[in-house]
Amino acid sequence: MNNIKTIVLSNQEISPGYFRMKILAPGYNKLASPGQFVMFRVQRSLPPLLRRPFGIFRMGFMPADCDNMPPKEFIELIYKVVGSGTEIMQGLHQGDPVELLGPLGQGFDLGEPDEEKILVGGGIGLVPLYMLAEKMVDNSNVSLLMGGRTRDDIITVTEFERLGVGTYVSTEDGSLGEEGLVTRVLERKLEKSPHATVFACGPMPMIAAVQKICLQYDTPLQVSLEALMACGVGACLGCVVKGAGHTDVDPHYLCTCTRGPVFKAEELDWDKDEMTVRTSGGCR
Amino acid sequence: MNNIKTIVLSNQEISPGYFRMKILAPGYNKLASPGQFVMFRVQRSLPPLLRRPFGIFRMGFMPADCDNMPPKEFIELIYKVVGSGTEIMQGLHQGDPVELLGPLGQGFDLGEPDEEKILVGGGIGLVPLYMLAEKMVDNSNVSLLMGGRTRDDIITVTEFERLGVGTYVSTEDGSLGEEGLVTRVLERKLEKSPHATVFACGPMPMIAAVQKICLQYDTPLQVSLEALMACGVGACLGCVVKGAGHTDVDPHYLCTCTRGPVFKAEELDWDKDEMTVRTSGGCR
Amino acid sequence: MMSDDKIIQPSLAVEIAGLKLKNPVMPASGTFGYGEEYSRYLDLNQLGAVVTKGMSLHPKAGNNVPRICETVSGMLNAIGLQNVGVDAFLEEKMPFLQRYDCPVIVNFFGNTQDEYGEVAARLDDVPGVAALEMNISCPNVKHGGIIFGTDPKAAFAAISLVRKRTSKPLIVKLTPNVTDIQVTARAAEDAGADALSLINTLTGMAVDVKTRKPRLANVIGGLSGPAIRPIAVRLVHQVVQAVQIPVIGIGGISRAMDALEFLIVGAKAVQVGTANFVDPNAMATIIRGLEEFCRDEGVADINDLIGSLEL
Amino acid sequence: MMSDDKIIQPSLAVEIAGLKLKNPVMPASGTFGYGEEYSRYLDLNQLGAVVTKGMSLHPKAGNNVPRICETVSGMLNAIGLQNVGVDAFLEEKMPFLQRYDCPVIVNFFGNTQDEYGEVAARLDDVPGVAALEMNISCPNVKHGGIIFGTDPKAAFAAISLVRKRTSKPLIVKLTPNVTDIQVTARAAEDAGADALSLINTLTGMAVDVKTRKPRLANVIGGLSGPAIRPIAVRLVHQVVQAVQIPVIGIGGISRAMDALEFLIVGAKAVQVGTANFVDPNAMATIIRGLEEFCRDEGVADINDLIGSLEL
Ligand SMILES: Cc1cc2nc3c(=O)[nH]c(=O)nc-3n(C[C@H](O)[C@H](O)[C@H](O)COP(=O)(O)OP(=O)(O)OC[C@H]3O[C@@H](n4cnc5c(N)ncnc54)[C@H](O)[C@@H]3O)c2cc1C
Ligand SMILES: Cc1cc2nc3c(=O)[nH]c(=O)nc-3n(C[C@H](O)[C@H](O)[C@H](O)COP(=O)(O)OP(=O)(O)OC[C@H]3O[C@@H](n4cnc5c(N)ncnc54)[C@H](O)[C@@H]3O)c2cc1C
Ligand SMILES: Cc1cc2nc3c(=O)[nH]c(=O)nc-3n(C[C@H](O)[C@H](O)[C@H](O)COP(=O)(O)O)c2cc1C
Ligand SMILES: Cc1cc2nc3c(=O)[nH]c(=O)nc-3n(C[C@H](O)[C@H](O)[C@H](O)COP(=O)(O)O)c2cc1C
Ligand code: FES
Ligand code: FES
Repeated sequence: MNNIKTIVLSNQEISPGYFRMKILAPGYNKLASPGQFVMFRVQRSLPPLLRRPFGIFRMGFMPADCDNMPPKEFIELIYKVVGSGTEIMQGLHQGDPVELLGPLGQGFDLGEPDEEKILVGGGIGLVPLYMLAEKMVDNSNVSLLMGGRTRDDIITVTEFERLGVGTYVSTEDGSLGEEGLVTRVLERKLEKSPHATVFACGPMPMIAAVQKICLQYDTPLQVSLEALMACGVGACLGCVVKGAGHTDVDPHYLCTCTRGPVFKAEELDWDKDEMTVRTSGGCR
Repeated sequence: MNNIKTIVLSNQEISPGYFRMKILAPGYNKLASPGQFVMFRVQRSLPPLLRRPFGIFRMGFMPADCDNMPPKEFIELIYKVVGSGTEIMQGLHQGDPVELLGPLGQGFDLGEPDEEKILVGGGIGLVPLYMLAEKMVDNSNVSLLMGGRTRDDIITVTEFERLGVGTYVSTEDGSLGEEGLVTRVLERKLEKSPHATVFACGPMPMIAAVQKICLQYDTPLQVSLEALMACGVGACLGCVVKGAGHTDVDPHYLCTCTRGPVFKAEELDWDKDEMTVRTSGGCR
Repeated sequence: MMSDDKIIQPSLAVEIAGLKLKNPVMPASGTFGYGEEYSRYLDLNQLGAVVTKGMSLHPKAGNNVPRICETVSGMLNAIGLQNVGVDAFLEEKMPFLQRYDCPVIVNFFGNTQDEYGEVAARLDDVPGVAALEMNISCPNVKHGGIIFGTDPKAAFAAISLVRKRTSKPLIVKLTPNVTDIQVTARAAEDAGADALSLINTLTGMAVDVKTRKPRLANVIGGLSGPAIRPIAVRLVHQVVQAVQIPVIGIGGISRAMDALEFLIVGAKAVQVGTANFVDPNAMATIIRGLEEFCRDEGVADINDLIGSLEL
Repeated sequence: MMSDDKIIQPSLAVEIAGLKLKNPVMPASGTFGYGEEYSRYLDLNQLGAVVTKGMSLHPKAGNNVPRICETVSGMLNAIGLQNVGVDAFLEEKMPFLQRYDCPVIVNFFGNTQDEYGEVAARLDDVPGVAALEMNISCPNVKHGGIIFGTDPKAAFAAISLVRKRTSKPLIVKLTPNVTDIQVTARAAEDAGADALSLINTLTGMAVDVKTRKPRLANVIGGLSGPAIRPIAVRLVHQVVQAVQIPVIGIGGISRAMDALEFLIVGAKAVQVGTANFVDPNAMATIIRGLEEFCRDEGVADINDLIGSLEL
């Protein structure tokens, strides 16, 4: 875990409103595990004041520029433009200075080899699942159920396929893949593979629905959550979610940044639908 | 007077720390007169919150792109990077959106034709004098006394020469022209031309010294002043200077933005040296 | 929404203390001069109202310079309430405003209770003056310079007196620099205010670390601009709950979104201050933005938004 | 300056209530966890002191979410003083801090006078606890939830009690949400505080205009960050003039320049809050910046800067 001042290597729109940013990130390949995140800062700029949390989509090494130089390490973020911070991010160019705090948080538990793995991604929620798939695909049967509102929200599925992941796409408007919610696909899938483990990331209503289904099939579930974060390191206590056993009289909160962002379903309190991140759009 | 949303045409460093920015500015050639200024805003960015005042260095028309189009009108600013706003300005590129409120304020009184005119510019204070020279050079003998701390502060003198203005350069460290203060050059000049009119713009100590000299030689003087400005249009009353006859008991303030920035020396209160703009550097 | 439900032209009109406004947007006193200064950039007839620079019985020269200073997302000012005085205002400034079809709200202040009363009286029968806005963030020279607005008793007394001397709608403008604004708000209501406006600036200070001098000649000034908005929204929320009379929200508004925060917590109208300096067209843009928001959200009448906060 | 006058290594050491600090920079409570959270990013031994998250007698779960929200150049928080409780702190968190050569200041609070006293007592003989910082911005449950810090009498009583129960240097942390901070400051001094720290957050609020809900579950939260700095500088300036005891300046500090404003108006030290979130290295950069400033300006001892404001 580190705070590094670094630079953008590339930043491209990959689907309307979705951008993919490659950042020079020495040390990450050794440190980061699937499901972890970074706190990203556009240097010197204010607003935004606070850093923004982003999952790590992928990491790797760039070919060295010349023989004597070590290859350059990078990470890739994929982000959706939703507010003031991501609006500024989309304007960044190669060479622009940025800061990364990370890798942060607890990632996915990879589970047992050979066990079947089902990844469920909703829109931008797909991001943390790619590195997870990379790690698991060698010794497990991995499939990805990818959902979105329209085909614009279906991103990087080909890359999962290239890994050897079986993919199923659904969109709410039917503009790509099956028409409907990804959770319907999940139900069908679990009918056939009740002993799989599910890994889900996406909007809160999707995650809540996935949890209900997994409970019903008694399938182990890990979810990656979003929360408003100020520090990302457990210092501000701003990012909590309700843990299992939470009641109003005896509240029980867990920091998403240090205990998560990935939780086992049983660690969380699923009674309340307030568990949603009330996102903002407008805190200029 | 207008508020226009427009774009940068070019932005280049012309001497260390000094930039010249060309901006598309429909209407300015008809409206603006020498000594007027604009309130400049880097669009959508915050900070800086407030607009920044800048004199108009020059205006003109760019050759039309094609036959049916009217030629493009532009203005040029020259600015010195001193703080948060000008730091952002130096990063602007061709095509970047900006806003101009202007032309604002009272410019120079051109005086009588044939009368000798002496322009005194200190560093960036040179800016409003160029358009003034342009207007006067046809029917008056115009000379420019240009001073700065080092040769880096001596800008655009060649352009004045090209107009037919006689120029005298002095620097405090002797790195260009005569070594010493520009006011010494002015004294020598006034010995020879006591009936000239003087037009001065520069740092406050320079202006104060010029005023003393002109008083001594009984030479008419117009000065262009700087003041901290919020609105530029007379609404905030933030930009006042002490007018002639000002006393603590009976204060008399004039708005620099509407009654100035150019004042005749006799309109102002020269007793107090507090008349300086306490500039900032740090109001991030 | 179904397409035949579509709101073509949402109504933005609001009413404050009997005053009918085309829309809830007006300038904040001291940031719009006497109206004339901005009339080249903005059609005053678009505005809900015009609010003038604060007026006193006698002309006031204001403070020494520097009077302003930019801060992070805000600015400090210590103008010192410079103004031409109520008589010159009526003679030189009011005729210009009377040409417009836009209610004129005259902001005023005094250093004593009697001065407050006297200015109000002089404005009472002036045609075109739609309402008075009484600025109580002014030092009470009779009582050791304590600000009227921070002392509920002094505020009550001054407002009661003014109430007697004017038949115009009386808006009292509150200062945020108090422990409990609900107390001042209730005092103002009890004294006969028809409406409240808030907030005035928060007191602040900045130092030039190189010269070790305050950045303002007056040392302390008033903080305004986007930086203070969360404080202003909180105070308006609290005042709305404390009084029956309408409230006008002020503080850091520069976009329609910002204005909406105030309306949703219960302000009947808003004033735009510092944002005018940044963009002379800010109020027109805000008005358009409110209209758009209502249209997008299916709100036929902006009054339906006012106080719609869900707790 | 002549070259042989050149200051090679300016002294940044300051003393507050008998406490010797390497330099005047420490974190603000609640923005630095229990120290451990940031120890990977910053060598705690560099700091003037460490200040812990606020501690109460019993563990506190904190408020419902959302607890934070970004505002223009600032943020609102309504964490609800979540903490592990003083006993768990001593057992689980303090041992880590004791390993460092850096004074530990423990921030604490209570809902009643007695709770304040009890926490102070438990911390009294703990080795490594260099001083206590008493947060009086806490609702007084015995007196209808009015904040201790907004009621000088309640503050005086609670501080007097705590004073009796601790022999450690006692710093009292003031709330800015008052009409006259000099009154609270004097009450704290009279009650036996050894030093004052200010400001805590300003109360604020933000609304999501789409959902019409407050952005914080608690509706109202505390505003911090660069936006509030001018208000904080003003309050520190006023408090320094009102009391004899040393003052620690807090509010919107993110650069050495910001810290210098507070030192120049008379703060003996500063606390850095929200800026830690933005840059875990902020305090180290500020310390370096202070050193550089002293060197550039020919200041051999930072104490010569403290209170050097020229009026
Ligand atoms: C662990 C984690 C991983 C994430 N990974 C990704 C990712 O890979 N790709 C991606 O596009 N987004 C991701 N998000 C969401 C992303 O952080 C927000 O979309 C982003 O912060 C929005 O910033 P903004 O300034 O554009 O929006 P604004 O609405 O202007 O932001 C205002 C404030 O709200 C916060 N905020 C707004 N939306 C969210 C949100 N959904 N979650 C958390 N904070 C929010 C911002 O951080 C900021 O503090 C992740 C969030 C978390 C917690
Ligand atoms: C009528 C007029 C004409 C000017 N013409 C020019 C010009 O042609 N070229 C040029 O380089 N500069 C000119 N200036 C000065 C220019 O406005 C400032 O240098 C600029 O505002 C600094 O902004 P900043 O954000 O970089 O500095 P900061 O120090 O960060 O600015 C903080 C605040 O102080 C104000 N400020 C700082 N310095 C000055 C100053 N010297 N005068 C007025 N306000 C100041 C800023 O506008 C801003 O509000 C002119 C000023 C005036 C009043
Ligand atoms: C330069 C300036 C001058 C002001 N003068 C007055 C005044 O004369 N009377 C008054 O009641 N308020 C005055 N104010 C306060 C504003 O009306 C308003 O309450 C405050 O600026 C907050 O709004 P804003 O954040 O939108 O600027 C002034 C504010 C500024 C910035
Ligand atoms: C998330 C957060 C939690 C805080 N918790 C506490 C606390 O427990 N006790 C306390 O005295 N102050 C607390 N504060 C207030 C800070 O210590 C500080 O006074 C305030 O944030 C202003 O400083 P800043 O602008 O540098 O952040 C907290 C502030 C924040 C942002
Ligand atoms: S984001 Fe600060 S504790 Fe999790
Ligand atoms: S800058 Fe506002 S009155 Fe001159």
